[in-house]
Amino acid sequence: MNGTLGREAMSWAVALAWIAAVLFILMALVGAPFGDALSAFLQNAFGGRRFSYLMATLSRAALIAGMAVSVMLSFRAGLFNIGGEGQLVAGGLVAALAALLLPGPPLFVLTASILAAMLAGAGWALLAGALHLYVGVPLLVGSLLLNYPIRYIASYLVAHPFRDVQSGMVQSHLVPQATWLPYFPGTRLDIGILFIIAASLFAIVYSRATVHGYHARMNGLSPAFARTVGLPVRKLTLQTLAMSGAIAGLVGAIAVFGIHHRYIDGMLVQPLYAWTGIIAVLLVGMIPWAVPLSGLFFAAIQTGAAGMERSAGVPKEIALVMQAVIILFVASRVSGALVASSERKAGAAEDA
Amino acid sequence: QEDKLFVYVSPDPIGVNAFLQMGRDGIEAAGEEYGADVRTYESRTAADRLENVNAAVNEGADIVVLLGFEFNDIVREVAPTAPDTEFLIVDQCIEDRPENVHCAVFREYEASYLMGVAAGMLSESGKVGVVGALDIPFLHRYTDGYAQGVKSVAPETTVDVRWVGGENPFSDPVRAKEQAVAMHSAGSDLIFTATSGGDFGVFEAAEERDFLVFSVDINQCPQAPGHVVDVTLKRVDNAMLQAIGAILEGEHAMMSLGLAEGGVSAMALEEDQLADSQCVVAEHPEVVEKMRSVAASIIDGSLTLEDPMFAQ
Amino acid sequence: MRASLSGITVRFGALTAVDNVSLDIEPGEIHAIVGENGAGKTTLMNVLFGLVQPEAGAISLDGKAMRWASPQDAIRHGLGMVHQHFMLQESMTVLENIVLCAEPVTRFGFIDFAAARRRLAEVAEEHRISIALDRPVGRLSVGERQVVEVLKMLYREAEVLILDEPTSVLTPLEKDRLFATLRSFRSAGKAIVLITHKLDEVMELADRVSVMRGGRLVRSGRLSETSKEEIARGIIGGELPPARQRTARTPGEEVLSVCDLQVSGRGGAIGPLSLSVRAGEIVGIAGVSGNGQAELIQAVTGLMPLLSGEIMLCGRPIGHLDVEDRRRIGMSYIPEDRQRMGLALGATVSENANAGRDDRAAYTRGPFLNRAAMARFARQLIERYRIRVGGTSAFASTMSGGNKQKLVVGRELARDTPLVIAENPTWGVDIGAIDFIHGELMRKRDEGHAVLLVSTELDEVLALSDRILVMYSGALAGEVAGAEADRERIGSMMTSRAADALPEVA
Amino acid sequence: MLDLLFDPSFAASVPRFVTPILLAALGGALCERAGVFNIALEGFLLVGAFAAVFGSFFSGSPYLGALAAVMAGTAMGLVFAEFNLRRGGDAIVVSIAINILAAGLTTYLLRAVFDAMGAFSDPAIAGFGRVSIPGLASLPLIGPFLSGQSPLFYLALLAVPALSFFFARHRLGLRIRAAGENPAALEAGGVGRRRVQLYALMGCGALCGLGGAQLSIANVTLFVENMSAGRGWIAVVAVLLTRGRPWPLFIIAVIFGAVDSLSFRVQGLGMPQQFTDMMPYLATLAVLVALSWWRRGRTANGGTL
Ligand SMILES: Nc1ncnc2c1ncn2[C@@H]1O[C@H](COP(=O)(O)OP(=O)(O)OP(=O)(O)O)[C@@H](O)[C@H]1O
Ligand SMILES: Nc1ncnc2c1ncn2[C@@H]1O[C@H](COP(=O)(O)OP(=O)(O)OP(=O)(O)O)[C@@H](O)[C@H]1O
Ligand SMILES: [Mg+2]
Ligand SMILES: [Mg+2]
Repeated sequence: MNGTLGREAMSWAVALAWIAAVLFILMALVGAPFGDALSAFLQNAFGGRRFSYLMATLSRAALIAGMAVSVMLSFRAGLFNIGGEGQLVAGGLVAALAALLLPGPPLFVLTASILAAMLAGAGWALLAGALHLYVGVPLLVGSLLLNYPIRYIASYLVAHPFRDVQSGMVQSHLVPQATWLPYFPGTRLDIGILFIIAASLFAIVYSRATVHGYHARMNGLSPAFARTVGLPVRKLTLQTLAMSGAIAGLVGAIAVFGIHHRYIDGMLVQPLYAWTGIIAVLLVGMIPWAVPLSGLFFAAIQTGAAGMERSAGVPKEIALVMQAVIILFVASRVSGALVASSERKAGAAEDA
Repeated sequence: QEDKLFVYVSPDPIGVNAFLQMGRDGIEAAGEEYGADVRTYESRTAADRLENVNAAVNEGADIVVLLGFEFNDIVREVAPTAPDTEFLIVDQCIEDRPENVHCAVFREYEASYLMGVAAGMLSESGKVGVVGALDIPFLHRYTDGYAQGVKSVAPETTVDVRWVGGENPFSDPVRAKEQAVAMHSAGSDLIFTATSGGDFGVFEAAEERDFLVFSVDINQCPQAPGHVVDVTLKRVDNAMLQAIGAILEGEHAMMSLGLAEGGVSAMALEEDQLADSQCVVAEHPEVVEKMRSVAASIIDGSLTLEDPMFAQ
Repeated sequence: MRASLSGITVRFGALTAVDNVSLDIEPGEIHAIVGENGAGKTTLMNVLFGLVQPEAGAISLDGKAMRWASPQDAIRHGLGMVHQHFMLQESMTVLENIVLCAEPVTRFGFIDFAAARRRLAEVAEEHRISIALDRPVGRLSVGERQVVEVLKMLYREAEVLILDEPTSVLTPLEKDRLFATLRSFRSAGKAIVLITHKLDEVMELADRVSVMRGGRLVRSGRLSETSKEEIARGIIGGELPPARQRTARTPGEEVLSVCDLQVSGRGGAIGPLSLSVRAGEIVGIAGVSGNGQAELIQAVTGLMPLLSGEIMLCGRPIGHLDVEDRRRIGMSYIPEDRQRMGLALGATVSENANAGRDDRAAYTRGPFLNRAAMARFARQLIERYRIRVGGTSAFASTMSGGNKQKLVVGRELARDTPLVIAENPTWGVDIGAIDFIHGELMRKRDEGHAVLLVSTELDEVLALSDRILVMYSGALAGEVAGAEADRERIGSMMTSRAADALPEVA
Repeated sequence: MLDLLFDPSFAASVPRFVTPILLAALGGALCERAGVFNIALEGFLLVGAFAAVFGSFFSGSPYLGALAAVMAGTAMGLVFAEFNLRRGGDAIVVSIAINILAAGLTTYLLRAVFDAMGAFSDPAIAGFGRVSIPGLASLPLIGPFLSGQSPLFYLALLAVPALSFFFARHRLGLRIRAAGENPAALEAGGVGRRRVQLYALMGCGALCGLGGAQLSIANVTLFVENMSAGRGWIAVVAVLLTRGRPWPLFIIAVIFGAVDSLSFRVQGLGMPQQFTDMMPYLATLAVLVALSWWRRGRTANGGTL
């Protein structure tokens, strides 16, 4: 027992040494001091005056973890839904438009818009599910392809009919200020992260302790088995996709009400929230409780790297390379990822 | 160690974007001039921009220079909470500015209008084109300004407006080139390109298929000698230097820079540089003449142009 | 070539799968290895073939010590293995499958298929095997696939042949053909290892027999020096239970009735066919696999849509219902393919045991799972069916085949439904477990349940059924009462015409 | 209207769109068939594009540029193999990391080697000229599409039947298919799955490298940051769609290229850019739906035969 633990620790150490070596070489090439860069990295991921950088990390982590949780629900059910980006955009777009169009008291508008966003996300996921179940377009392909139309539809809507003309940008008008999510007192972190924590708790409990989650996972492990023992496979598929899409939609709504207060073209696509969510899930082999932490890890890497670029004079391309190297070495260290890929293989075969 | 800190936050990666590069030149010149440390933070996404501005405030910047219209919301949010920091937005302004927010905007459409005038005069096919990176309001300052210029001298000439689009609109020379080729095939003999990283592709198309182009921001005529008629010039560095000076004097600066202020220009208007510019327009004195006279009437106010950015 | 194993020990974690086993495999002999599920037979052979590295022990060929880094080494030295689960590429043709990993190539690595055909023609001629080389394996019957596996070994000129339970999926006719081939190999001087659970086959074919139990070799010797009873005692480690007495019983009302059923099958439509199963009887369906049994069962269980006809369960039409509803009305199903349909191998024993239960309240609390109740139920099954497994939270993938089967049978029979459908329920299961599963099915019948048994194992159908239906080419070829049935008659009903159903296999 | 769509440059432009996608997708097909879930084609293409400019700039020959691209692409394949096959990292995670790595590394090298930011254009970069093959132009209908393209286009065209033949008749092709379909059987035959997958990844890298070369030294002669601009993802979609079969892949790549090229022309008719950008994806979905209906119709008929 001790032996395996020791070996595990050893191989982690080796991986970390590798990462350090690669980064050291890259930094030596541009003459940036390694130590400064490292401390800048940590400082910018977690520090700052009144922890302002930590707040930035948390704000980013909320969105990444939210997407990771959304993806996890699908993946655990064997549904290779990589259309999180489209569902996120659908949610963000609908949240902004609903808040602009709905009359009524702010709390009502906020609640209704968030619900509408979740519905939109769920709807977009269900579209991929319906293509998969009823038309025979494999989920993997269908969900990926559906990312593009919604992105351009959103872009068109905020570029033409709903454009904030005064701003000169491709963006919608600001949503009413009364609907903005408040900041935690004394910080610049909005309370959107509470929604994500709630969604994560829901997902953890759902995956580990509910009958529906159990059935969905059986379906994910072996669809043929699930069919044979009489689980409602289609219903499970659609319900799981809807849940997954609804959480993505929620993340979109939080980006709107918490951070940008409007829909800006590209605001949900360019930061690669959905893709980062996918790697966050795969990194920890879909273990539910670890998924939000993995999201936090990636957020820290990204804010840290951005900060390192700002303050240690390490050019941004090094920051990119650094991110890639860390992901490569860490990902290959995590054994759970193997499980993930074999499950995916089974899922992909089922798509045939 | 200097006692002041200026931070320049770009809205996008600087890369080859001449406009953003000039911003960096400007901040460096200002740092030199006024004895300040300067830093440049590049952003990639909407979230990065917010983070970078917060970081600048957090690092105790005295002046934060924001280039581009992408920063309006952010400034509106952050400026009131950071009374010790002055914000300078270049290229855009917000309403009801707080005391610590300053602006410098350009009227690029005036220069683009001049390109249009030249195109209208030089076109033989009766059809000219313009390609922008992405159909966003800001780029209409180029495309619409150009189109208006064309119409002013050749009402019959049609203007083909197209966009690069795709996954990476601001640096996709392959699509930009393809778009230029398509427009040329559809009959346009002069094409104005405002495609950022895609401009190279348009120049290549011009050389291969032998047509004429206009471009933006800095003198790009040497990129494709004999094919670039003229370029619009945008003096971001000057503007920044002036505005920072004004802020340091305690002004609540709001500058609008067009042809009259020397904020924008065209090679044809630069008498001392035109001859060595390698721009095709130098071989057409009558065009240069006309452009200068139109410019003069814009400067003296007898010709007023509307900002196309706010057109629906 | 003579292969020797000496002092082989293999451990998986705390479990000693093979415990200090020494064995000689002589050329010109067929050496049968028998033993309970999980006795370590497969593991031992995997060691010989280089798939598993032993913790201790040595391998030698013709007296020369060998070490395998991978099966490639073993293959190069003349070993060949037919694995229990086919190692074939379904989308490839027979020829491609045979040459794969031993391709004859021309200059740039392109495969010389013509040369391969010539070689195969010789081999096939020598051992009188033939098969259409250009058909995709995915469209072959299991018997034909077995032929492909055997040809693969021959093509590689294997001198030591290992066959892990090769007959468990074969029809009598196919089995006879395989045995003829194996005899021909024996006369050609090859050394052959045959793992099987069927003692009749051992008696029929083997020259030498080794018995394993709990990882140890309990006895090994010439077949002529032992008897069937003695081998059986060795396997079980005690006395065989007495043969079961069938109690006479008048069947009750109709539980399942199938009327003019038509479904689409692989080679065309199946049916129309009609049958009924009454309470308190076992109806056996015999037939060569691939004659529509699978489609029939899938239609009845709801896994496949009907083209036409109606199915009644407990007096209710169920043709339009989904699997869940049919099961709730009163149907349990032991599927043939336990790896894919019977179990989710990546889930735990407990999760597998509780899937598809109707008495939801017993293992849930509202929308939540009651993990303790689930484990309790799984533990009951483990005890009752004597399943050898690490515990309720072990993964299903770590169980041996026989134990997997017991788990499926246990789960389905625990549901206590009026109708039980069992498809090859003792596939690959040891004699102790076979007896146990048969006993359970009989008990169900005696308790008044209706049992529909589909088996390619004629002996099994004969031993259990009150009535026997024979399927051929998508239709019922005849019906025989269980008491009057005799092997020859049914065998000829399903095989005489079956021969022309498989024209490719000579 | 129609003549506006089908102006003469349309025919000539389709192959330019098709070639990089097709080459990348053929590379992806190798991986797909070998059971490697490689969605890093975007990164492979980008590295190829950079290496092509690098090679061409220093050697003055587009062919050596293409060779450099092949080598760089192969190297990326090796990196993928190291982390996915040897260290056991999840293929998607490795893919995404490699895409990021490619973006970072090319930009960094652009700065380090050429001292250029964002883009590098120089007369010393030798581009592929157009090859005219006698007789090709006069072919009816397809003539205008085929004539006067870069050599890489003809290479890509040849690669389609070549890959098809490779899968059917070559030892490695057969093993690649086995590695993708039933790797356990391959292992039981004594051939390591990983080794086969490694070769597939190297081949994929090489083909993507050529695709990148088409982008940077055939379609244009310059390098711009991120100039693959999503084409690798389109190739990924094409591969998933066709499960890595060369001929269907060719058809999908042509549809993609043609619709993409067409979408430029449609912009000329005044359709908003967002909608023209959507066209290739919608066209693909439409093809998919049609295909599945056609398949369903066929099996329904087959069932009653
Ligand atoms: N890779 C493994 N990891 C853990 N346990 C294993 C592994 N392989 C085999 N076992 C265990 O070792 C024991 C021997 O297995 P083996 O497959 O050799 O039995 P067998 O005699 O072939 O049984 P069967 O008749 O069911 O085929 C079983 O208890 C099995 O669960
Ligand atoms: N990687 C593994 N991890 C855990 N258990 C394994 C592994 N590989 C094989 N086993 C187990 O080892 C045993 C030997 O596998 P084998 O191929 O003989 O199948 P089997 O289950 O014994 O089939 P059957 O009983 O039908 O012959 C099985 O119990 C199998 O589940
Ligand atoms: Mg076994
Ligand atoms: Mg076995």
